[in-house]
Amino acid sequence: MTGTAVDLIWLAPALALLGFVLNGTLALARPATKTAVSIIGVGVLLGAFAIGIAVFRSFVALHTDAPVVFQYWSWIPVGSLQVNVGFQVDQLSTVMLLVVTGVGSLIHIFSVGYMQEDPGYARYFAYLNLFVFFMLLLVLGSSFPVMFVGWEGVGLCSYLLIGFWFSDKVNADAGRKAFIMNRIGDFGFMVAMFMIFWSTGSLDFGTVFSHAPTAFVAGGGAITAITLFLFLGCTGKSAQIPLYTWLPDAMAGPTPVSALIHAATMVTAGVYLVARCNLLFAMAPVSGAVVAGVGALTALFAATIALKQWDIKRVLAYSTISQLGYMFVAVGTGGAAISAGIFHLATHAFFKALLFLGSGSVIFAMHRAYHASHSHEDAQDMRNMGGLARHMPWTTTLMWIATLAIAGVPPLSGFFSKDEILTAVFARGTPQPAWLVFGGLGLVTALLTAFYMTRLMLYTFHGPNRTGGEERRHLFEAPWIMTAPLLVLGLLSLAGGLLNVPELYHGNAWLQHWLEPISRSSVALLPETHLATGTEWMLVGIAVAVAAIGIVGAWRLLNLETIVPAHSAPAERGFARVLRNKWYVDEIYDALIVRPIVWLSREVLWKWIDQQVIDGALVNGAARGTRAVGWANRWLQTGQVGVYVAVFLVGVLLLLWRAMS
Amino acid sequence: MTLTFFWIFGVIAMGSALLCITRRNPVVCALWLVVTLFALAAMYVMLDAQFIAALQVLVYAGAIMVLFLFVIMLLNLGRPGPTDIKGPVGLLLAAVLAGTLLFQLRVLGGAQALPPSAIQLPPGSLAALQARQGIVGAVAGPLFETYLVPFEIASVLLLAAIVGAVVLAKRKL
Amino acid sequence: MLLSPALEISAVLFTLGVAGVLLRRNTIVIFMCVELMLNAVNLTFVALAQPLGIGGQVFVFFVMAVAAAEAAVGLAIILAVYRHKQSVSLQNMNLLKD
Amino acid sequence: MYATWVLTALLAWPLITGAIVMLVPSRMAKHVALVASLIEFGISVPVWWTFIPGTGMQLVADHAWISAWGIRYTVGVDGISLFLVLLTTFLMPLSILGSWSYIMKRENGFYALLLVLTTGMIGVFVALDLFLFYVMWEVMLIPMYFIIGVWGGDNRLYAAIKFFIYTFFGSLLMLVAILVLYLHAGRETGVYSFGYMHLLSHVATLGSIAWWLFGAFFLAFAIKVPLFPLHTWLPDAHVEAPTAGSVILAGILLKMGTYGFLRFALPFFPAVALHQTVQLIIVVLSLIGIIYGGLVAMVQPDFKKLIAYSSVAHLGFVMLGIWALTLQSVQGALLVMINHGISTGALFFLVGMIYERRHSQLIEAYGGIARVVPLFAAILTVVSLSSIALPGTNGFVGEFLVLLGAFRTYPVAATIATTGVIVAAAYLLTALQRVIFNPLTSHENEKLTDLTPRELAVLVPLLVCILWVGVYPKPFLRRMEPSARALIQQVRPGLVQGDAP
Repeated sequence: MTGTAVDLIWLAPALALLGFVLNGTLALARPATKTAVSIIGVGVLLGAFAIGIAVFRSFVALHTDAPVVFQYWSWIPVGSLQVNVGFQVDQLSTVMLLVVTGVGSLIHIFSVGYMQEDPGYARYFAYLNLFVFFMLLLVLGSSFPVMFVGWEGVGLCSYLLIGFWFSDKVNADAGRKAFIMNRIGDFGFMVAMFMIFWSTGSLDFGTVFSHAPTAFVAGGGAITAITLFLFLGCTGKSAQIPLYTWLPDAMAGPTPVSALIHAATMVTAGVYLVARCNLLFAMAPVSGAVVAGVGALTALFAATIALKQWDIKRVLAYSTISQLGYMFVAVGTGGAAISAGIFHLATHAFFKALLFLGSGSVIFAMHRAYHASHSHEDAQDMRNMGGLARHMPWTTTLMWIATLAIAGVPPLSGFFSKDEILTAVFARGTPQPAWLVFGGLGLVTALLTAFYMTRLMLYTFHGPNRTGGEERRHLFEAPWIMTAPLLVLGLLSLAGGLLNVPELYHGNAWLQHWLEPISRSSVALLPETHLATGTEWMLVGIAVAVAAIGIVGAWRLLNLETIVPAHSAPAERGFARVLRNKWYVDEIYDALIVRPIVWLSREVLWKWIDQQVIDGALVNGAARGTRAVGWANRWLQTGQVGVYVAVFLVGVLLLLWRAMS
Repeated sequence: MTLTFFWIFGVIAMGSALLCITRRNPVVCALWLVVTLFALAAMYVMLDAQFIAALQVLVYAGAIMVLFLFVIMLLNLGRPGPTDIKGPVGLLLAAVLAGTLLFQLRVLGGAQALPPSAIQLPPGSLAALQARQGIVGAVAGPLFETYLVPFEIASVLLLAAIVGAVVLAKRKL
Repeated sequence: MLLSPALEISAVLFTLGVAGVLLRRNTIVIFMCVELMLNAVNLTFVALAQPLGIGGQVFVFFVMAVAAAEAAVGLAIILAVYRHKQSVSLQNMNLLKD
Repeated sequence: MYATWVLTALLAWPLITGAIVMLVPSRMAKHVALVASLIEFGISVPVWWTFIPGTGMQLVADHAWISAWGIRYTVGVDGISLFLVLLTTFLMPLSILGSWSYIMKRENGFYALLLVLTTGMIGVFVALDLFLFYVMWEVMLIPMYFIIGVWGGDNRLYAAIKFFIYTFFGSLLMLVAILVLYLHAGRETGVYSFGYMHLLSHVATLGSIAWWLFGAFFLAFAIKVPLFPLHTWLPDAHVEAPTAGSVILAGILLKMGTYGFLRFALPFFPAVALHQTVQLIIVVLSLIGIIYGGLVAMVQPDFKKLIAYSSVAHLGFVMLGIWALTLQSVQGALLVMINHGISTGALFFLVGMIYERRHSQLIEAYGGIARVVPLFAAILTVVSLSSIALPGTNGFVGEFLVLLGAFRTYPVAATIATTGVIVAAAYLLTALQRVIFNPLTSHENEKLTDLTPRELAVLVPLLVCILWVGVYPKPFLRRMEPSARALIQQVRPGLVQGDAP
């Protein structure tokens, strides 16, 4: 208890939960309600955001480095395991709190317009509120188990929202795939929790981190195993190699969901986790390298796939995976780079949410147009779009801002955050050359990012229009309730860099200083790194050049006149086809893992072991054996009473015989 | 003197019993059995059981055997059936088993099977009892005192048997 | 003393009854053989009543009651069976088989 | 006062009312049975407060029964059996209410058997005299046999006989073992008694015969659990049993196996149970149960069979938790037992309810029905999530404790068992998707009606429990802890792993 607004922290998730309960009840009882649902759904989020701001301000005013921990009730008390339901307010969680409730509010508002016509309106908002509840639990939880509640809870909401239009098998499949992939990650999280508990005797963040230096040998097997298992959890939740394949499929959900869950908040939970446990990762250099390496590889790999996707949301999905990879490179680097990762997390939340919502506007418009002409073309395929800038000027402008931001064009937000990461990574390259490779991969990714994002913008908004003439007359800008959040996000994408203007530009690097208490203990464990100012400027130059090459290259190389609508487009050939088919990773997983397991389960375990060996040979075999013995003894039962009498008499005689002797 | 008569009746009983089990015709069998029962009644008299002897004649030789004959005649089984007696194998089996049984009974029922003389009543005490209480009274005494409950149960049993016999034998109730 | 001869005779009569049961197929005759066995036992009871007290005779009384009941029910069963099968031969009574 | 008669009342009341149910007109049977079971539940509720968390048996009643053989009527509860008794009384009214329109023939008999079954089940959990325990063990077997065999599905006789013979096979061996224990303790002391404490205090001198006795107990309980490879009666029994039968079978009967291990097999034969080889065998079998049960569940076409195999997996967790013998794992195992009763019970109710409407329990008969029956779909989703141990629901707390505790004793096994959560998600979510999501293809499903108030009355108490145990399990854990600690100390004297310093 601090006696300030910080104490109100519990209200934020409680409001979201209240929204879920009310909207959920409405969804079951009066599915047609819309106004009340909108008011509740958006209202609780705005309320949570307001609380977030109040908490943040009060926390700043406290001027404390130590986290403020609230314990509400004893959840799982068994022996030495004492898990409380508690929240932790510190520098990291407040930033996450603001990002989640702020971006969440905007996306809720956008959804009011986007989902207006949907029959599952109330259900949608119920899920969305529930998601925010779990997300807040995730970022505010003061112990691993509480965080895990949020961790799995957001996965659940993701599952429900991806399969929101469940009448389509593809959507339902995608939801299930997301959940199961996430569960693979959760397996890692759980095992890591067990190891942490038995090593440090607690699962509270505070206790674990204060005991960690004594409980573990830095660089030892235990801490490495723990961090690797934790990172397995992250690869599931944050869609990294090898568990990333669910995220592109997750685009089956409504677009605002993709913006909120699959771009801005949930998928960054892994980054948050690594940042939260930065001390542990700092104690396990191998794990740090693995995190950074996997992040760098994922960033590049996903970017290559994004090059050849036609579905506007899939491009953004792979872009998200790629950017998440960036963040992992940062948090894997550890130390001060944590703040770079969180910085990129925040700016990415702004511009990627903007991109998704913008694409949502586009899809919304395309849908209405196709609806008006009773066409069944794919409203998300960029080959069917083109020249939309004339019809949707606001959306076009705002999405260009986001595109330039993600490409890293100065002075937009993405430039600062990306540059910060690259600087930190290259700085680590001096003591550990592996990081030079990661940085290089990051630069290549930056080039590809600029390229495919420009490609997306060009195909969607520029060039000749490829919708039919009938549809063209129905293409309009989305209503203000959808464009207004876009505007706010556009502003944030433009100016988000102000959060953390590095000292290089004589900024005050506010976020970096703000997050210092979080990473303080791990900085000491990491090698000293320093980059000369000249080198830093050179890096900035290279990054800007790379972005420029990407954008200009796309402008020059892509021929907008030769694109044909999706239904008549020829199949790709050669390497393009491999990229188009996502390196066939889904197919490989299916052939190597899914199918063998299903086959093993059905044919071997069930039909053979269970039904034939155990049930057939052993159980029913015993029954058959008994019956055979009975059959063999049947001749004794002649049914002739005379024989029975004789046998009976023999028995009597035998008894008498015994009596005689 | 008594012993001689006892043996005479014993031989009659055994002989007619043998005839009873070997005659083909059921009516003949039944009549030979009646002879056995009469001979037994005579032996009961010599064993100081005059009342039982009377019952034997009345109940067994009279009632029960008449019942048998009735049934035989009712079912018209007065002629010997072709398969009524088993063949040589059956005969052999019966002879062997019965012979063994007889041997065992004789061994078991020999002198050592008799109650020790210490608990035996002095000879003639039964007759003395009958003289004191009367022939019927000597049996009735314990029957209605010591064995009252079994006696009642026996009556219930007979009642049940009557009902059961009626139910079974009647074509339609 | 008549005890020993009575027991001898009783044993023979009982054995004859058993032999009869084994030898015959006619259920009525088998029944009669059972009665013969009962009587053989009765003889033992009566004979042993002399040295051991009047209780033996009382027992014979009960045996007779049971025999009467048995005869009534047994013969009724035979009647019922005959009505069903038109035979009283044991050979035909093999429903116990499967 | 209440403490002395409550357990006896819990045992006698269902028997008495069972007899009454046989006598009333058949349209009244279910009403009478429901009221009887509610009263039974009412009798049992104060136990929650009367029970004082602590070691030793409470609410004990002890009377001579067959004194010639030292058989006594001794009943009592501790933190281990308390919740199983309450679970039984809690599930019975729900089962009766859930059979309301499912059972259409010979209603008197059905409800009377359910009540007799209650006596048997509670008897197993409270008996502190091994003879009484054995009698109750058989008492609960017979009604279940008839419930499956008379009111079951098409292949009910096969399933009922399989269930009966499987269980009976084990329980007879157990009887022999009980008699050996009885004679052994009798020879040692001259006092012949079946009393639990009496027998327990003389097991140390058993010598090598303990191996045989443990084997007999193990077989009896392992069949009931069921432990792989003794599990094949379960899918058949579940598929054929009527809803109430499945609920009770999964909810309570399976717990008797694990309860038996906790109450008898472990404390009686600690040396055998903790022998390296035995540990290895049981842990491996539990793991096989977890993974194998899950994988086989994944490919089941029949929803009830799927749940049955998922039970094999859940009970695998319980066995692992018991054998790990840490404070967390044992309490987790106890909690999983309760959770499984609640969640799987609810799942069977739901399947039963949809079966009543559509007369099929094949998964492929459904699809997309969330649009037609949203309430049903919502509840099925919540229950499924609880079954796959989503945090915030009851399932998580139990499995988390088991795995966390087991990690101390068997790190590798616990890690492998943790993959069970992945498999669980795979099979249950796949089934969920194929039932309530996907396109609505069948015309018959378009006319399905949503849950009635009566059906909600069955499900809502279960949902409340799911969330209660998920969010605030402390009242449960607090009552279990002393007994769990005592058990562990008895089996493995010394420091209890995972205890607070």
